[in-house]
Amino acid sequence: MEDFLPYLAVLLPAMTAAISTGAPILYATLGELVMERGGVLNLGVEGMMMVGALAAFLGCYHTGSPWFGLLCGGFSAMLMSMLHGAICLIFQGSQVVSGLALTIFGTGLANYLGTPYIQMKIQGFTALDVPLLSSIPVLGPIFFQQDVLVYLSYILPFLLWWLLMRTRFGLALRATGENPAAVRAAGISPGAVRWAALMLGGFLVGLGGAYLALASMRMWVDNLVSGRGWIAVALVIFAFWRPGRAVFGVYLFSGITAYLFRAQALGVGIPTAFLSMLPYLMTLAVLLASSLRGKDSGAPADLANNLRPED
Amino acid sequence: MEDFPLIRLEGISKYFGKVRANSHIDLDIRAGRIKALLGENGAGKSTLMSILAGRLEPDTGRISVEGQIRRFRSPKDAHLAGIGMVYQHFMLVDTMSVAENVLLGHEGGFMISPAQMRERVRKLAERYGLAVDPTASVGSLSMGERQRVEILKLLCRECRVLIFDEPTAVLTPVESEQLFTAMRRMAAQGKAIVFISHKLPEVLSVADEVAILRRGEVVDAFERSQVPDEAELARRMLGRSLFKEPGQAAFTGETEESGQGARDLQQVMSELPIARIRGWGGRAGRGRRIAQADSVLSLDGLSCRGAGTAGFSKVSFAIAKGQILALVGVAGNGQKELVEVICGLRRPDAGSLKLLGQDYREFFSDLPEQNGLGYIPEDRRGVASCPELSLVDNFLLTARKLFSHRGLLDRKRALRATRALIADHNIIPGNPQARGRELSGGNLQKLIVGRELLRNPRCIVAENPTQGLDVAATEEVWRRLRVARESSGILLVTGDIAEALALADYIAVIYRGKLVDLFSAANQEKVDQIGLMMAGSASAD
Amino acid sequence: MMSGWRIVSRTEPREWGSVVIFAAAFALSLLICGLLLQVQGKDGALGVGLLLSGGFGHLYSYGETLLKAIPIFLCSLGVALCFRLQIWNIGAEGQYVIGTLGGTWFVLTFASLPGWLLLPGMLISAMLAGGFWACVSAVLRQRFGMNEIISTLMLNYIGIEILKYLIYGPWRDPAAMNFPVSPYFSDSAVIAQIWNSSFWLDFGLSENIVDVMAQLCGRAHWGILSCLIAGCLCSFFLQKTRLGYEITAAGSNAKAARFAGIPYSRLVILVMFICGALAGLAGIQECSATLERLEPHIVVGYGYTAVVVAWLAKLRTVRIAFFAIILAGLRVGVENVQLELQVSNSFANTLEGIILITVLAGQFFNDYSLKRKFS
Amino acid sequence: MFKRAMFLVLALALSCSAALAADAAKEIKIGFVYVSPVGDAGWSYSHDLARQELEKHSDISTYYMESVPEGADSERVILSMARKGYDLIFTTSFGYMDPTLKVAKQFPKTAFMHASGYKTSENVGNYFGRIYQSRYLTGMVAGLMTKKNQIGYVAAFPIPEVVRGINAFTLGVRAVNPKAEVRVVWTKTWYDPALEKDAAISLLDIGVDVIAQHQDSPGPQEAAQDRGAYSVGYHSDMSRFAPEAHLVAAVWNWVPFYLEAVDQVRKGTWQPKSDWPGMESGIVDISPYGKMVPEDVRATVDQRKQEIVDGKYVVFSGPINDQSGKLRVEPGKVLSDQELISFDWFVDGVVGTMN
Repeated sequence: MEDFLPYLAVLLPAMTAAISTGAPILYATLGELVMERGGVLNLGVEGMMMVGALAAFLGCYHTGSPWFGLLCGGFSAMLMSMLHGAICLIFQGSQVVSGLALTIFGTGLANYLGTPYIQMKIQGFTALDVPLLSSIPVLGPIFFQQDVLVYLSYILPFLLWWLLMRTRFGLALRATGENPAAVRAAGISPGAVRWAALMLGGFLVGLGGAYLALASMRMWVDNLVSGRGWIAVALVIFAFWRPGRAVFGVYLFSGITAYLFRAQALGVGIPTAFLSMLPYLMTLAVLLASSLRGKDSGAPADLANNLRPED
Repeated sequence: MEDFPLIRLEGISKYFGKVRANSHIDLDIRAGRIKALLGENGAGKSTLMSILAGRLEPDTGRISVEGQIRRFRSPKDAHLAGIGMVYQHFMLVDTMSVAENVLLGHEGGFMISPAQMRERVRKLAERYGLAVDPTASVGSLSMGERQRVEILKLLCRECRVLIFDEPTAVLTPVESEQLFTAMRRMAAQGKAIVFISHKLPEVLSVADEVAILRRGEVVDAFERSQVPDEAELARRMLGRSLFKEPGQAAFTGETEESGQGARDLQQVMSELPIARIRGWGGRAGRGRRIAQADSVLSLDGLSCRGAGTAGFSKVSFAIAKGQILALVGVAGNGQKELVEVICGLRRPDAGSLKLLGQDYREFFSDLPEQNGLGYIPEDRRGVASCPELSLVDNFLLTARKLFSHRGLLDRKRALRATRALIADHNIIPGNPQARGRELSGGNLQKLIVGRELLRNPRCIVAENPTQGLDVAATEEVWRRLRVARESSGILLVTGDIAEALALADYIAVIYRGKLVDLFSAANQEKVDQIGLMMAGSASAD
Repeated sequence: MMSGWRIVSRTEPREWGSVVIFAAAFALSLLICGLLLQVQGKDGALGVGLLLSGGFGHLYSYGETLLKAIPIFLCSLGVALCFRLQIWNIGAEGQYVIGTLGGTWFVLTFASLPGWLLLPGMLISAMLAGGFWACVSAVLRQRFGMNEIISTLMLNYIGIEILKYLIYGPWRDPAAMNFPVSPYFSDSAVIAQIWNSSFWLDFGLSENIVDVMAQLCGRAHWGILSCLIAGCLCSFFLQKTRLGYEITAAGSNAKAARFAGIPYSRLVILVMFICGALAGLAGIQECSATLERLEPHIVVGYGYTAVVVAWLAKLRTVRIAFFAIILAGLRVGVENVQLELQVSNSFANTLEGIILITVLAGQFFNDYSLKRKFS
Repeated sequence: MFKRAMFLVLALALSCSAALAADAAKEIKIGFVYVSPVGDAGWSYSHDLARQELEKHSDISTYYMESVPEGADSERVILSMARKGYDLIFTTSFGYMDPTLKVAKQFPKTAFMHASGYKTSENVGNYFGRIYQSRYLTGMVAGLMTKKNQIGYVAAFPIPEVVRGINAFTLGVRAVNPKAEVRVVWTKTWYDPALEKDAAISLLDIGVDVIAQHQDSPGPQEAAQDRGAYSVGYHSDMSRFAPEAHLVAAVWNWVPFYLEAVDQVRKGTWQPKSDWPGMESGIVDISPYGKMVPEDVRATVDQRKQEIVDGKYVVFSGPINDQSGKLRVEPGKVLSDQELISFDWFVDGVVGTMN
């Protein structure tokens, strides 16, 4: 441990890796963020990502077009999300347990239907450098020698912010998360808004799953998501429901994980259990810090409450 | 135009389960006129207006706008027909700005620019003289300002019919006047105004037409000009006359101390183990030693910074047994914090607070179950009760310690006590297993008052105890308080001057967390200035 | 939402209707699963049959089902208590793990103690450990206003990492060839199985009765007793005691609780502690009764199942027992399907998910009824 | 009179047992318990290949259960297999050891075989293959092919089996390339393809040019392929995942072993024992070389392979130093099986920690 140079040296590759390993989580986090901003808590992200991943794989496998696969991923997860909607918005089921059910169901279904395809390869998205930007000394390799979906994930947060803050839909969405009664009184159906939020959010989550299948692995393997969905759920709370902070949270998380592997590879003498504990401890620490600074968590006031069907 | 009313309701009926809210109601609403809808709690005013505003669909009957029959499936349909409602509980998003709230749901392009929104709202506000800062977040506004936001929302949609549900409940006299002027201005510009109210004076002052509802039916409708004075209006409203001299109960009979319910209640309470230890009954002195002390509540230079709000500073007054002190002020001037401090829900920063002669730390360290402190909060549904729980459980909320022995809860007795209480206050529905949210505001308040007075508190804090209650319920609550005064001192926090005058021996006016003045209710020229004091223009002496 | 129909909240809940609804939803989900099997060219009807017979069909099914229901029930009981107070504790998993560690620590440190001390000591230290782990989230919530969903979730991960560290590090048993397992618990720390054949044989019971009973009880252990006790205590606590009432009231309206002088924070910490304690108890029992030592494999997601069960049961104790057994039975039964039809294990999750979804949606008809609109 | 009765009974008993024996001869039922899905290219897959071979025999019927969690659940699975009257049950993960023994006690007539453990009983044998021999050889290939003398090893869990593999691999590397180092990263997973791929990438980032792995997923192979590095497979020939990267793999071939076991059970000659066959029995081997492996390398490795098969060369023979350079095995000494089974230290040349 006496010379730190190698530990500094791996920072760059660690960041590069963080960007690409963070991308799927980023998609999922932003998706969940949209839904929760609309007042719907969806703990089914894990399952939705699984289904999205499988659909993306199948779409790409049968047509050979990764873009088609991407759409399949998005829309299949949107369907899952609408199932959640059916349970919570129509049948008044608990959002918490419905989400858990969705996770169990989605994971199971994807693995079940995917069994015949295990470890078949596809021509997914591969890294392509952005002409000029990629040649920027330090940042180039980190940010601009990635695949297309990563570049999309750069734009997405800004798009989302614009949607939430600068459009009529965003206005209604935020209001629905805070006070559906006010929205209904304003002549908008909060139910409809929540459906929209679920569909949009679901689609994004699906893209997250699709990324794992199309860009990370470029083949089908079961349990592809293995816990990343849950990380996304946690990160939304971590992000205080703001897209900007979500980006920060995602890259912080994936950055730590990526760096720890490299530290291990360099032979750092700390038990790996502690290293792998670190991201979770960090999450808690950051939350603690912000709550100590008396920050309001910014949770939507009506999160996880169902709309009463009568009146 | 004249032959066609802007809105015509014909044979509207609405049932909730077996409960009849409206039956065969006919009503005309004309442009340029202000119509007052008068009636007791549960008379069906709010239901009727919710139907008109499209929140509820009638079981039978039809609504026609300028002659064509319309069916409102949602508030949106009503909006399209130009009908909007200012609800009693504001339909605002606290975390968003005024401009955002106003433009929420307003038709327009997909994109929005904050700058334009602000500009629009500012113009609108100027046009109708409803001053409010478009950039402020609603959570930081006073009740009066919030109401203006609500009105702006409707005006922004070019509503032709504006419905106000008890608009003055939360306003200062000054703000109320401003509201009335705004109403008249809007009427003058051809809008139709409907407003629901209990307060006879304001009905007389602002309305052009009056319609009276009782038990879901329109029992009377007439021109304002036809009623000379309040007494007459009250007679028409209640079908019986109402005396307004403070100090003496209006109606007796249906609820008396000697009623069967009351006796049952005494019976149950006297059986409680705790009663055996301390002896039940209002007879002061049988309880804890401190019950001897004559000073019930005394504040000296008490200060507390509120969370987010201003809080209050250097408040001093004292209440002795047998006195009622009315703390008059507009909502949000520090009363809430003051009450919370007095009731031990919040720690003061400075000054001394004595309850029943004890320092508050000592007092709250072991709170006497009987002959101690009684608190009647303003927010019945949000704070004083659990809407989802049964009446028994709601009854137990503060009485639970009386009915528990060595940590075990005696539900049987609690049930009997609740039954008795319900009978004593003739609360409807009478089923003790009914859920809290099934009760109307008035009945819920009866339950709460009964529950709080049950322990014969020596110190009572009542926050706007009659807000939103009809005249009968109001009189009932007042009567109970007057009876309670015999054995205790009462701090009455209210925004309603009439209430203060009806009950209080002393009146203190609070503004921006400071006591503006403290004087005897008999002091006439001070009394006349209360309105001004509440609005901050303090009389310097 | 549904034009032409009006959704009306039921004033009085269904009694037997709810059973019918559950049965219908259950049947529907089984139908769907049958179809799913057909998709992969298996006999759906047969599959469903195998599923049910596997879980509830044979004599020996019950013992197994019960065995699996024990931890689910205990965790769910605690979780339900938290939910009653509107505390979204999804950390039963981590509390289960840490509880197990606490118990194991006691057993490994005081292995020499006599049985009548060792066993209770193990259980108690497990409950304390689990309880304190839960209290971390409770304190974070009450003191720093940190959202309990995220803190419990994070603490789940952290707890599991701690387990890994201990089992791969300090607690690794050299006698076990350095495999990641703790030393065996001393016999007095092992929770016995309910049916002790040899004892009853000596007692003079006839061969075949003993055999039948042995099949019936299977591996079910005395932990079942703790379930009964915990269940009874819990419902008594909620219905008969003042604290129980305060929890219900505070859960129904926190503001009212504050107004009524109910010590909300203390209640939060209390319920979280109880939940953690129960989860810990579940963990150590699973560990001591079935594995007889600490292995990394004690973590199988009972904590999350508990959340689902608590919700399906609407937080009612008896229903929790019912659903715990149902879910356990399904998990046992689905193995039968896998074995006989040779389907992949992911079928188990799919099945469970579908059942949850249908039952959840079905509960709608318990609380609401559809009425035709007339105009 | 009494005697006759006795004879009768005896005769009955005999005929019954004879009948039973006949049944057994007719068809033999075999159960397999896998810890992971058979679809993966890993451990369970290698067993399932053998199972499918057995299934081809008309008189053998096989059943398997995949992804059986170790611990309490596995006992139930084994139990239900035993209840269904299978004659021979293979439990193929370390975590199944105690459950297998427990169940075996209740079903003395059934034969159980537990892989990768160390306990036996009246009707439980344990077995494993000396895969470390293959590891050693693949290590030699890696050592000869690396240019940067930095080799990455993506390892699952720090248990003796994995440690043994790493050590053998490293000895192989050092045998042909004393300057080379083997860097170990623990994933604490048997099967999380994306994560294991990331782990491999992180090794590549710090400058290794050959990736070896001990997981069931092809994730690390993928990584090597993407980065144009070399990779060494495990369990089965993984070349299909990384055609350009895959140098060679240490592979299992359970078929002969399982056939023999079944045969013994059929004949009734099966005996529970600790069986740890090596390369000579063909149970472990190395896959065909990748096309990028030059002739001379193949030659040296093949030669050493032959020595191992002939028993002329023993992998863990002294002198062996550990990481700290301390001499652990005297020259001329070899590590006993006991020591191999409970390996908990790294040989010299490994960079990494034990947990």
